[in-house]
Amino acid sequence: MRKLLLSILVSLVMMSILAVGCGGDATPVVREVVVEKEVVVEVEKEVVVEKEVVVEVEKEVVVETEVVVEVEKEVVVEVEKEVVVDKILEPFRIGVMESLTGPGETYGQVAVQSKQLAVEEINRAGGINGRPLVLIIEDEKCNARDSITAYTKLTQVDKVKIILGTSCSGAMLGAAPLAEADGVVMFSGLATNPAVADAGDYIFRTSMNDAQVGIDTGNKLWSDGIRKLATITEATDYAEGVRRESANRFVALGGEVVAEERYGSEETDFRTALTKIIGENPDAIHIAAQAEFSGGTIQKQVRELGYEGPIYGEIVVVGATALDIAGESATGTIGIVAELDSTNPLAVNFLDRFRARYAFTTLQWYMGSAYDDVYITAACLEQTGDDQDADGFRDCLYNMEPFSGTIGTYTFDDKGEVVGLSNVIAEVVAVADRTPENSGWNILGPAPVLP
Amino acid sequence: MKILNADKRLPALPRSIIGHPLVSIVVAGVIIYLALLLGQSADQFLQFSINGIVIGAIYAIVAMGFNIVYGTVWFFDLSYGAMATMGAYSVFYFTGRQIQTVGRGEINNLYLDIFMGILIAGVVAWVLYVWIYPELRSRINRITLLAVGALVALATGAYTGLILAHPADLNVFLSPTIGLLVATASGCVLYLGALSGIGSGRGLILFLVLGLPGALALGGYSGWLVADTLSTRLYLSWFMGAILAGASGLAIYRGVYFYLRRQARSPLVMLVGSLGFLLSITAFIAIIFSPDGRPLAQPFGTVPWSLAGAFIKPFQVLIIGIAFAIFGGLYLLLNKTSFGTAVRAIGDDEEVARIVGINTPVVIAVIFFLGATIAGLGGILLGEDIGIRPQMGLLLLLKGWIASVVGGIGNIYGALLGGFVLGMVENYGVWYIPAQWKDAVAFVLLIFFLSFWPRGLLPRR
Amino acid sequence: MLEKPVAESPWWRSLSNPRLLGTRLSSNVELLINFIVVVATIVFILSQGSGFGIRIAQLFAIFAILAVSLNLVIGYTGLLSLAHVAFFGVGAYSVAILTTDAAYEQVPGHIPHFGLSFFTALFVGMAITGVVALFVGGVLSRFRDDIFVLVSVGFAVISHRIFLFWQPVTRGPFGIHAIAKPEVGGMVIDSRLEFLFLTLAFLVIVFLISWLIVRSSFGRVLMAIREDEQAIEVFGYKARYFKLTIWVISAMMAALAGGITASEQTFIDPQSFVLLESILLVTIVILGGLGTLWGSLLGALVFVLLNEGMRFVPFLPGELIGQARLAILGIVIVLLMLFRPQGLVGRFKL
Amino acid sequence: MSEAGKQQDNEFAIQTRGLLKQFASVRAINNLSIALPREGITSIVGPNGSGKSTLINLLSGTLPIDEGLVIIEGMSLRAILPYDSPNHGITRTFQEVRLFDQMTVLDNLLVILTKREVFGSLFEPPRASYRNRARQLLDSVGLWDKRQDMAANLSYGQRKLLEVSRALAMDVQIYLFDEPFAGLFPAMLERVKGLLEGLRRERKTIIFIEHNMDLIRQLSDYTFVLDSGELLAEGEVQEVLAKPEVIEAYLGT
Repeated sequence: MRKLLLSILVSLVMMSILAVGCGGDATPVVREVVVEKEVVVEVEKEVVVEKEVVVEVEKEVVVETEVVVEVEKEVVVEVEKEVVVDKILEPFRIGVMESLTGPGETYGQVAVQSKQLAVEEINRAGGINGRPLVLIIEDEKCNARDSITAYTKLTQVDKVKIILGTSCSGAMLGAAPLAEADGVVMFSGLATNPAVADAGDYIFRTSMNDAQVGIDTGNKLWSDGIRKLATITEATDYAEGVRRESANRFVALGGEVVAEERYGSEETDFRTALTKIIGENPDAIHIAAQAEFSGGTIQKQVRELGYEGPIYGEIVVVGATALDIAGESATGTIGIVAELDSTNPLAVNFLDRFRARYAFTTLQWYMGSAYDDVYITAACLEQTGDDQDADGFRDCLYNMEPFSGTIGTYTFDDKGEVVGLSNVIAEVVAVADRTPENSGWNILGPAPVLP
Repeated sequence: MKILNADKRLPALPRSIIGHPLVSIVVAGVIIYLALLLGQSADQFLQFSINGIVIGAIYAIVAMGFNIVYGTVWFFDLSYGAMATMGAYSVFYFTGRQIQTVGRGEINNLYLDIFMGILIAGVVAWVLYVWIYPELRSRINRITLLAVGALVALATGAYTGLILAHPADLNVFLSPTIGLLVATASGCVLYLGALSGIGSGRGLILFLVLGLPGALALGGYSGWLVADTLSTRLYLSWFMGAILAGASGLAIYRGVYFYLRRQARSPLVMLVGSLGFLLSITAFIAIIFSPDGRPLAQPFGTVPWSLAGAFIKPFQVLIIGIAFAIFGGLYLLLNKTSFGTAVRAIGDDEEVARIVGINTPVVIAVIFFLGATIAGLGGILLGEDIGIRPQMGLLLLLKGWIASVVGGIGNIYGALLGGFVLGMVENYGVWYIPAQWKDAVAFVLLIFFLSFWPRGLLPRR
Repeated sequence: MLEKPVAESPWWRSLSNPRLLGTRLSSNVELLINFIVVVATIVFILSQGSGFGIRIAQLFAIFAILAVSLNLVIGYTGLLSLAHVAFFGVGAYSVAILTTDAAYEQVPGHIPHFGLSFFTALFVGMAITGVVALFVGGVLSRFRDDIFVLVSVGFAVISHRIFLFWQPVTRGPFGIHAIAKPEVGGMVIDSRLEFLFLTLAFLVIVFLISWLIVRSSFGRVLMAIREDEQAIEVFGYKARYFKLTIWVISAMMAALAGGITASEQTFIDPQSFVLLESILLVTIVILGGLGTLWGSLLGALVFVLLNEGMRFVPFLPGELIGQARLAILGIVIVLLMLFRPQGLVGRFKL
Repeated sequence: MSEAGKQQDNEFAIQTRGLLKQFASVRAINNLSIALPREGITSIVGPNGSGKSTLINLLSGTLPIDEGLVIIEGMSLRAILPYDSPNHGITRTFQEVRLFDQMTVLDNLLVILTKREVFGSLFEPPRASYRNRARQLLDSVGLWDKRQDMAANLSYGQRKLLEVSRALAMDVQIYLFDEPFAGLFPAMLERVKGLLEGLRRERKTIIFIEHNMDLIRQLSDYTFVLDSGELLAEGEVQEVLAKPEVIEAYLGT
C-alpha cells in the first residue's frame, strides 16, 4: 500500500514538473512604468484686507481705512503620479548556451554575466525598436549531449531562432549540425576550434580561430630567439588546438620541440611533468591552458622548480585569476593575447560597468566578445525586426558594416569567421604594478609578422 | 622503523609475503629501475624524489584522517574530500583580500556566516549535552544546566559568525579566545605543578599569590600579541579552517551518519551517503566562491632552496614536518592515552566497547571531528602549496583512499607509508611515459597491490 | 492458507487463461501502476508534440538502458560498480571510430577508415566491450564492498584517461564528429522521432533480456550471490563465473547505449564519459529501486525530468543552475540513503 | 587413529591426515588426523575455541587448508574449493544462520535445486519438478505457508529450520551441521531431530557439532572430542563422555 501511494506521489510530482516544463509558454507581459508629472501652479494670490483703524485725535474721530495687501508667494507644486501600464510588448527572444558547469564554467559564467549586462543596457535605453531583448539561458556543460539537449530546449520549447553560444568548441560541434539543419543561427564569442569554421552557414563566432593565435605565437617565439621549445598543454580542444598551431608554426620556422607534456583538467600537481620538461633544458616553455587555475599554477611551479627561462602563453595563462595564483612567478611571462584596447572608450566603459556590478573582471577580451555579441545581435534585430527570421539575421551578419565594439572593429567572412581582429604581445609586470586597469600586463605591441 | 617496532600492535609482515618469490622479483625490479633513473640524471632523480615526498606527505595526511575513521567505524567517508576543500576555502575566506591583486576580491557572504554560526552552535550544544550534561545532571538543577548550556552554545555560534563576518580582523577577534586559552592552560599547569611540588596547603597559597596573576598576565600578553601582529592572520586562518572543517565533519556524523549507522546493512550505504555529501558540498562551495581556481597566500614566499641541483620550497619542508607531526600526535593519542584504548576497542567491536562502559557516541564523534580536521588541514596545505578549486577534493580524496588501501587499511602507520609510497610511485612511474598517465599509474599501483597484498603493506591485525 | 495456483504456474500459462491473467495482474498491481506511470508520462511527453519532449524521451531511453543494465550488476548481484561509464564510452567510441570515414587532417595519426554500417559497428563495438569487460571483471572479481568500489572508480578514471590521451585513435579532446546515422533497408534514420523509436526498440529488447535473466534460475543465483557469496559457493556454484557473465552482459548493454548515443548526437568527446556520469547512473539505479527493473525505468525517468526540469525553475539565477543541480542531486542521495535505501519501488536494501 | 586405523578405508566417509589451520599465531586445527565413519550420526564436541567449526569450514572448503590431507570417499585432496564440495558429496549448515536474507523462502530453496552451470541456469525454464521438491522440503519443516516471505522476516527458529532444509535439498552423501540445535525451542528441536534421524534412515553420513550432552547422547552413534585443535578422545558416546580428560576439558580446571 505504501508503495502504491508512493508511485502515485511520484507520478504526481512528475506530472507537475512536466506541466511546468511544457506549459510555461505564456507571452511575457512587459510592465511599463509611465511617470506622469502633474504640475500644479498656484499663482499669486492677492488678499485684500481692509482694516479700520480708529484714530482718536482729541475730540475728532477720524476713521482711516488702511489697505494692507498681503501677497502670498508663488507656489508651484509638482505632483508625480506613477501610472503602471501593462503593455503587451513582444520582446525579442534570444537563446544563450554557455557552459555554466563543467570544464568551461570559468568562461561560461562571465560570458553570461557580460551578456546580461549588455541586455540590461539595451533595454534601459529603450530596447530595440521599442521592444525589449530577453535572454533565455541554458547550460551546455561543455559536452555534446547536454549541448544538444539545451539546443533542443531552446529551439523547440522557447522557439528561438538565434542562439548566442557556446563557450566550448566541443559543445558547439555537437549542436552545430542540428542548427545547420534547422536553420538556426549559432553565434559564439568563445569557440575557437578551427573545425567550427566549416561547421556551416549559420555558424558564426567573434573569437579568433586557434590558427591565428598559433601563427602569432610561433612567430613571436622564433623572433625572440627561441630554438628549443618545451610545451605543456591541458587536454582540451582549445588548449590542444593552440599548442598544435603554435608548435606547427614554430617547427615550420625551423625550431625544435624538445619536450611536450599534457595534463587532465582536474589535475593540480604539475611538478612531475615540469621536472621532465625542465630536464630537457628548453630555451622556453610554452603553456597552453584552458583553465586559469592550471595556467597560473604551472607558472608558479615552473619557478619553484628553479627554471629561469622565459614562459610563453595565451590569454588564459595571463588571465586575472591565473596571475593571482602565480603571484610574482608570473612576472615576465609573455602572453599572445587578444586584448581590449585601453584607448577604446567602449571597452573601458564596459569594464567599469562590469566591475561595478560584479566586483571583478577576468579574461577581459572574452567578456568583451560576449558583450559585443549582444550588441551585434541587437543591431541585426533592428534591421530584420523579427527574432524568428534566422535567414535575415544570417544575411545581416554576412553583410554587416564593420562593427566597432569593445574588442575592435570587425566583420565576418563567408565562413562566419571574424575578420579585422589581431593579437598583441603582452608582458606580465611585477605584482606591485598590477592593477585591475592594466590587467597586470604591459602591451609590447602587435605580434611580429614573419614570412 | 624503530618507533614502529616499539609498538606491539604493529603487525609484522607475514612470513608468507616476505618469502614470496614475487616480492623479491618486484623489489629487485624496483631497485634496478631506480638505479637506472639515478644513473641517467641524478638531479632529476632527486627532484622527482622531492616531488614525491612532498605530495606523498599530503596524501599521507589525508590517508591518516581516513584511516582513523575507517579503523573505528569501518567505512570510507567520502565527504572527506569536501572537508579538505572546505578547509582550504576557509583560509581563502579569511585571507582573500590580502592576496587578490587583479582578480575577484574578497567574498563575504552573510548567509554563510549565519549558517556556519548555527552549525557550530549545534555542534557545541551536542558536545555539551553528551559530555558535560551526564556528569553534572545529578548535582545541578536540570533547567539551569540546560539554560547555561544553550547560552554557551549560542554564544559560541554567534562568536563564530562574528569572526567569519570580519575576516580581515581575524587576529583581533580571535585574540581574546587565545588569551583565555593560554591563561587557562598555563594556570592549569602551574596549579598542578604547585600542588604536586610543594604539598597541598602552601602550594595552593603560592599558586594563588604568584601563579594566578602570572597566568592571567601571560594570557593577556599573548592575546595582545596576537591582536597586534598582522602576520599571524595566515596561521590563525589555518587553525580556523581546520576547526570549521572538523566541526562540519562532526555535524555530518551527528546529523546523518549516526542514523545511517543504526540501520545500515553494509558499508556501501554509508559510502553512497557520504558520496552525496561530497557532491553537494562541492557544488555549494562552487556556488558561493565561483567555480574558478583561487590562490592562497604564500607562506615563506616562493623562492625555492637549491639542493644539489634540485629545488624545494621552505613551505614544502613544513608540509613534510606537519605530516610527521600529525603522525606523532596520533600515535601518542592512540597508543598512550585511555582515549586511544577506547578508540581501538570500538574498532574491534563496538557492541562490546559499549557494554564495558565506553561512551561510544562521544568517542566516535571525536574521531569524526579529528578525521575531518586532519582532512581540512590536508586541504589547506595542498591549497597553500598549489592553489584551490572546488573540485580539488575529489582527486585528493581518491589519492588518500588509494594511499590508505596501499599502506594498509585502518591504521596510521599504513597511511603514512602508503602516502609516501603513492607519491613516489606516481613520480618515478611516469619517467619514461608521458606524465598525463600519473593518475592511471596510481590506480594501476592500487590494483597491483590489492591483487598481491590485499590487506596492504602494513595490515591492521 | 489458500493455494494460489497462479503463482506456481509459469507466467506464459496465464496468457491463455483470462481468469489467471486477471489474478496475476492484480497480484502485481504495484508493477502495473509503475508501468502505467511510465507509459502515461511518455505519452504525455510525446503528446506535447514538441521536439524537446522527444529529446527528453531520447535521454530517458538512453539512461534507461544504462540503468537497467547497471541494475543487473548493482541491484541483483550486489556489486556497486562505478565503472559503467567506461563501457558506455568504449561502446560509443567503437561505433564512432568504426563507422566514420571522414578524413581528419587536423590530428596527427589518422584513424583508419573502417566505414562500417551502423549496425555492424554496433555489434562489433559490443563485442569489443565484452572483451574489455571480461578483462576488467576478471580483475574486479577479486574484490568486495568498498575496495570493489574504489577499484571500479579506478577503471572509470583510467578509461577516461585513455579516451582523452590516446589521441591517434580517439582524437583526444577534439572528439569525433560526423558519426554515421543508422540505415535500415536503404532508409537513413535521420529524424529525431525515428531515432527515438529505434532507441525505444533497443530499450525494449534490453529490458526483455534483462527480465528473462532475472526471472531465470541464473537470476536467482545472482541474488543469492548478492546476499551471501560464500554460502552460495558451498552449494556448488562458481560465483565468480556468474559474476563475470552478468558483468559482461551488462557491459555490452551499456555499449549498446553508447553506440546509439554516438550516432544520435553525431559527435562525441571524452567529456561525456567522466566519473561523474557513473555517479549519476548509480544514483539513478538507487533512486529507482535496487533489484527491480521497473525501478530503473522509473529512476531514469525521474532523473531526466528532474535534471531537465531544473531548466524551467524560474527563481534560480542562470549561472547557478548547473551547480544547483549537482547540489540537489547530492542531497537527494543523502536523503535516499537515510529514508529509503531501497529506492522508490525497490525491494533490495543496499 | 589406533582403533580406526585397523578398519578398512572405505568404511570412513572422511579422513584427515595431519590437518593444520593457522590464524595469525593461533593454530585452530593442529595436526589433526581423524577418520569420520560412514553412515549414521557422528557428533563433534569440545569447548569453545577448540576448532570444531574450523574443522567443518575446512572440510566444506569455506576456509583453505594450510597443510595436510583430506580423504573423502577414498579421494585424497590437498585443497577443497568451496564450489567443489558438493561434487565430493558434502554439504553443510552454518553456525550463524546464513540464509539469503532478501530473497523469499521459496527462492532460498529453489536456488539450491536448479542447475549449477552458468549457461545451464541462464537458459533453464522454470520447472515444476523443482517446485514440487521445494514444496516437499518446506512442508517437512512447516514453512510452506511462509514461502513468499522474505527470509529475513522469519523467526530465529524458522531460519534455522530453513537452513537445515536447504542442506537437505542438496541431496548429497555427507551432511555437516554446525550447531543445528542451538537456540531452538523444544518443538522445533524435535523437528530438526526428526530430520536428522530421517537422514540416518536414508543411510547418509551426518556430522554435527553440539554442546548439549543430552542431545549428543540421544542422537550420535560416534563422538569425537576436540580440544585446542587436537583430538582428545573418540569412540561411542557414553564411554567417551565418561573419560576423565574429556570431563576436565569441559569443566576447565
